[in-house]
Parts: sequence; structure tokens; C-alpha cells
Amino acid sequence: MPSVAYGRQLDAIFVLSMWNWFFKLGSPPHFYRIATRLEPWLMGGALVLLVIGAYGGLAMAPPDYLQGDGFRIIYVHVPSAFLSMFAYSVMAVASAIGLIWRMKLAFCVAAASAPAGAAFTFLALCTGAIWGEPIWGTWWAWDPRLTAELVLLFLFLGYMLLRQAMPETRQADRASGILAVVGVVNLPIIHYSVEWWNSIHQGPSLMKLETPSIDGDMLWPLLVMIVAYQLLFIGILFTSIRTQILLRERNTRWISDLLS
Amino acid sequence: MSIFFAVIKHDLAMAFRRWSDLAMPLVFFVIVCTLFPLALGQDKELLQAVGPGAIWVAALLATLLSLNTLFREDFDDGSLEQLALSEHPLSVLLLGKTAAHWLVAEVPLVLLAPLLALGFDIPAAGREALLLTLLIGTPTLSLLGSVGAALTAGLRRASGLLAVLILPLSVPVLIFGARSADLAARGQSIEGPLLLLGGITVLALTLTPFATAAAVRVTLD
Amino acid sequence: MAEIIHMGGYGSYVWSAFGLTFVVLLATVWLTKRSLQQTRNRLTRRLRSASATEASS
Amino acid sequence: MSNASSDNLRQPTGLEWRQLALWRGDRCLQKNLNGHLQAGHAITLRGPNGCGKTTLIRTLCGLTEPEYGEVLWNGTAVRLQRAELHAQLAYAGHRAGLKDELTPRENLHFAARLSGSDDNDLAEIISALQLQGCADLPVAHLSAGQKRRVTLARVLSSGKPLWLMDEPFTHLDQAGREWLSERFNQHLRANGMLLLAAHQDTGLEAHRERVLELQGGEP
Repeated sequence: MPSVAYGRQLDAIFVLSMWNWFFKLGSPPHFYRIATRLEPWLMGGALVLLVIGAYGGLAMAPPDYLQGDGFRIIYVHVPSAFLSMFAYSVMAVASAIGLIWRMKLAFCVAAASAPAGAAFTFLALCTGAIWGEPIWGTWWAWDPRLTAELVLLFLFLGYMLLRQAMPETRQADRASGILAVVGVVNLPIIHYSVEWWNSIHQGPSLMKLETPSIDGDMLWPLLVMIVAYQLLFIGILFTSIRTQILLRERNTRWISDLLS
Repeated sequence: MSIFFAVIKHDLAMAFRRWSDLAMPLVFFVIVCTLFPLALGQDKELLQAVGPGAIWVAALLATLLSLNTLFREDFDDGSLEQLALSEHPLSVLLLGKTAAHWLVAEVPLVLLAPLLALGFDIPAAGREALLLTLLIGTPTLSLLGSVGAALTAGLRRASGLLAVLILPLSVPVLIFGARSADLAARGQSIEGPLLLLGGITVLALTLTPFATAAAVRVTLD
Repeated sequence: MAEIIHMGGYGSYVWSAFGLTFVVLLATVWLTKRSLQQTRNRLTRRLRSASATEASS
Repeated sequence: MSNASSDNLRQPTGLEWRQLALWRGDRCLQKNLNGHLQAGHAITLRGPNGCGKTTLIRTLCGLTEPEYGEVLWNGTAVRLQRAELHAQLAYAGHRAGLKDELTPRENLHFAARLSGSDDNDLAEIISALQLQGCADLPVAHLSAGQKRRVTLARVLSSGKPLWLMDEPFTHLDQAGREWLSERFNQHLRANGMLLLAAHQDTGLEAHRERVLELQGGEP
């Protein structure tokens, strides 16, 4: 029996330290210092991995039996599509935390992730169109994946426009937070409805932008690129969060000490 | 629950005192629907193909137009504050206001759609499907629109913002509504999409009132 | 070298995709860093002018 | 019995606020405000325009979130039990809270419905505020003074113990002011609570009224 109790104590200690870490992380000055220290590492790591991934994808991966070398565009399309969804989820979760626990830092994260997310969504759209052009013969053939990405871009733009329209930061945070949460609930429904919309298409069944089943030499560059994009996103996020923290905490003492 | 119906009664009484505000979205809807034949010509096949989709888009835009002022007057004259300060749950009161708005602004729209469908020479099956899909779909538009209206009620220079916020969210309703109306016009059964549309409406009915209440509290802050 | 650029006929697509990605990511990073720097400068100026008026008053 | 009363003592009744910090945008209006409003008492807020009187009243109502500090109703934070406070509260702010298309009577009827109070003494209040003439005209046709008095009628007939009013005496003539002061005194004698912002003399009974001077705002 004692081992069970002992185990439970370990869990308690672990949970407490996690909560303490999470709570300490929640204080803006502490987060600001961590973000300042980690940022160069994130950007540097992202750059290195980007170069490795790009080289792997462009030179080392064998051409695809169906699309030849055209498939190499997935090494920039798939990571940005993945990051666009990830950014929106980060924005929605941060907004929910901000709304429920009134954590100012959570709203900083949400405000910071919107521009970065919009950039990745735009990238996913463009690279998707470029990748589709040789297959469909036009730049935009209403591929379901790209259409859902386009709606996601509208959601990002709507979030940013609402945030701009609200005069006070505190109101802007909570209002855009509600929009982000409502948006994230709608996202799967939008994806499903676009898939259904595409499935009843009477025209000749166009090849969808499916990532071809790849492995080995083709796969590792893609994973490297995704990790690189992830690091880059978090690096950009940290920079942007620091800006948001400065804007919100400009009247506090620790900011005046920091800047003088 | 009785307060829910009291709010509806109150809002309906108020709406009928100012019927001109009710007419505006309807007139807008009719005009937009007549623009399409003018733009596309009288070619029957083309109009039949475009008809259901055009009517659905016009209904969506007319809905957003009328939702723009849903909470704006109440915010300006202070009655929104009184609702927020009552002991009754704010989400129920706002659901009442949204329901009253749906009855007053949307139902006439839905009843008018089959008539306008004649202008597109849409067969009876298509017209009936239009009525059904609009009837099931517009509550979701009103509910999503009420969240947007609550978020933008306090903003002075945000006239088009509500549409920009809510249109992307109403894509599923438009897809299931317009596409199934179009399929019905071509004689296919639309059992599946109608049920999906109903599912979305039930989901919107249960979740959006809380978002609207939270949005009103933010606007009043 | 030529076949790297030619890329089996898809050269223009692949390189334009990678080029666009590089430009947009670089622009995002640069804009974000610039806005941070601008905010810091604005706040430092505001702080210095505030402490200056304090000192003079 | 005794612990029940001591329980009461320990758990303070009425509206209390601790270390409130009020901000509007980038400006801090007030810092660590403390106060306590008990049954049978009134607090009058005085201070220049823009010093935060309205923001304080709206914060105590639970409409505005304080940047820092806590508002307590009967000992528990308002944030956690908003409905309990709103069940006891009537608020009259700068905005009338009336629909222009409806008549005062319809507005007051709906307000009574909303606050769950039966509007029995409504007729008496309408006549006391000289509103009989316009009780059935759409509010849009009323003058600012009449609209103000309809708002007052709403609070007076709400049957709620706690009244929060933002400059209730504006737009009232001398007779109206005296009548309102007397009405406030009756409310306080019946163990009600009142918090109001006012520039003029409120005419409340001295031993029940406490004045809270707020500094800041336009010099």
C-alpha cells in the first residue's frame, strides 16, 4: 500500500511544480525575460533546420513517380498549412484561458499569434495554388483543402479587424477572444462542409491536393521542415508577445526599470 | 422561461411600432434577387442553375444587414444595460431578443424566397427545398449574427465589420443550404444535408447564447 | 546545375514556391522584430520625457 | 441563535469594495478605493467631472471589471455570484434605459417584469413625478426632464433594496428634488441602501449619509 501512497505523493509534487511553473510563466516580467533569452535560439534553430530541410527536399529526395519534381512544393506547402491550423488553435486556446482566468499574458499570446497565423495561411494558399497549377492547369480549382484554408484566412482577418476596431486594449482582448473561441468551434464544421461540398461536385473527379504517401528519403525532409516552421512560429510568437506585453504593461514599474 | 417569452413579446411590440425598419431588409432581399436576371440575362438553364445559390446569398446578406442594428439601439438607449443587470440569465434574455428578431426579420424573408424563385424559373421541388433550407438555416445565421452584433454594438465606425466577422462562420450553413436547394431543384433527394443543417442549427442554438452574453458584457464594460 | 534549376520541367513552380516562402517568412520575422523595436523606442522616449518633466517641475 | 448572529457579524452584509483600481483606457482614474455600504445608509460621490464617479458606480454594479481590487456583496465576490447582486440592485445611469417607441407605462411594465417586482405603487409614483400627462405618449416625444423622471420611476418602483444612481437630481426642478430626497430618506429608513453621484446637496438625513470625495479628473 505504501508504494501507492508514495506514488501519489510524487504525483502531487509533480503537479505542484508544474502548476508553479505554469503560474510563474504566467507573470509577464518572468515570461518577458524567458522570451528574450529563448528567441535567438529559436530563430537560429529554425534557420538551420530550414536549410537542412530545404536541401533534403530539393536535392536528396527522389522525384515522385506521378508528379516528378513538382511534388517538392509539399516541403513548403504542408508545413505552412499545418502551422496555420496550429496558430489558430494557439490563438483560440490562449483566448479561452484569457477569458476564463483573466490572464493578461494569455491575451498577449492570442494577439501575437494572429498576424503570424495569417502569414502562414497566406503562404499555404499561395504554395498550394502554385503546386496545383501544373496538375489542374489553372491557379485556383476550388480544391477543398485550399478552400478551407481560404476561409481560415478570412477568420484571421476578421479577428485582426475586430481587434483594430476596439478602442481599449482590454475590451479588444476579450471581444476578439470570444470571436476566436466561436471560430475554433466552427472550424471543424467548416472543414467538413467544404469536404462535403467538394464530394457532390459533378465534374470529372480532379485530383485533390493529397500529399502522396511518402516514406524514407522523401519523408525526413518534410518532418525537418515542419519542426523548422514550428520553431520559427514560436520565435515570431515570442517576439510579438514581448511587444504585446510592453504595450499592456507600459505603466508598470518593471517596464520602466527594464527600459531605463 | 416566462421571461424568455416576455422579452419576445416586448421586442415584437417594439418592432411593429417601427415597421419601416422591418421592410428594409426585405426590400434589399427582393432587389438583390432581381439583379441576377438583369445581370445574367433570361437564359432559362442559366437562371435555373444560378437561382437557388443566388437567393441563398441574397438572404444571407439581407440577414446580416438587419442584424447590424440588433443590439446597437439597445446599447445606445441603455436598455442593454438593464438586461445585463437583471437577475435572469443574460443568455436567455438575449436569446429572446434574437428569437424576436428572427421572427420579425427572417421569417418574412423565408416566405418570400419561393416567390422570388419563380423569377429564376426554379421547379416546384426546388422552391419547396428553398423554403425548407432557409427555414432551418436562418436561425443559425441569426444566432451567429447576434454574437457579431453584440461584439460590434458599441463600435461607431464599424458598419461592415459584422459581415466580415460572421460571413466566414456562416460558410457551412450556406453550403448545406444552397447546395441542397440546388440538388433538390435537379430532383435529387436532400435528406442528408437537411439533417446536417438541422444539426448545425441545434448546435448554434445551444452554444451561441453564451457567446452573445459574454460579448454583451464586454461591450458594456 | 542546369537540371537542378530545370527540376524536370517544374523548375519555375518549385523555385517560385520556395522563393515566395522565403520572402514571406523573412518579411514576417523582420516586421515583428521592427514593431518590437519601435514599441521599445516609443516607450523609452515616453519614459525619458516623463522623467524629464518630473525633474524640471 | 447566538452563533447565527455572530455568523452575521462575521459575514458583513451590504456592498463592500476593497483596493479598487479604476482605469479608463490608459489613464488610472482612482487607486485603492475602499468602502462599505450597509443597510439603511447612503454614500454620496462627489468630485470633478472625469474623476471616475460613473466608472465606480458601474464597477459596483458588476457592469465594469475593475483593473484591480474586489467588489463584495454580502461577503462574497460579485464576480462569482453576479445573479445574487443583480437580484437586489436597481441602476440608473446616464442612459435612460427606455425604448423610444414604447410609452413610459409599457417601459415601466417591462422593467417591473424584468426585475420581478409587481408594479403596484407604480401609479402613485407616476403621479408624484407629474408623468400622468405623458404616461401614454411614446418616450421619443418626451422632454429630457420627463425621460429622466421615467428612469427615476423605474428605480423607485423596482422594489430593490440597493439603488445605484448616477446624478439622479439632474433635470429636476426644486419641487422634484425635494420629493426625490424625501423618497430617498423613506428608502433608507426602510433599511434600503443608496449610492449616488451628485453635484448638489442631496437633502439626505445627515446621520445616514456619508460623502466620498474623489480627487483627480479635470482640475
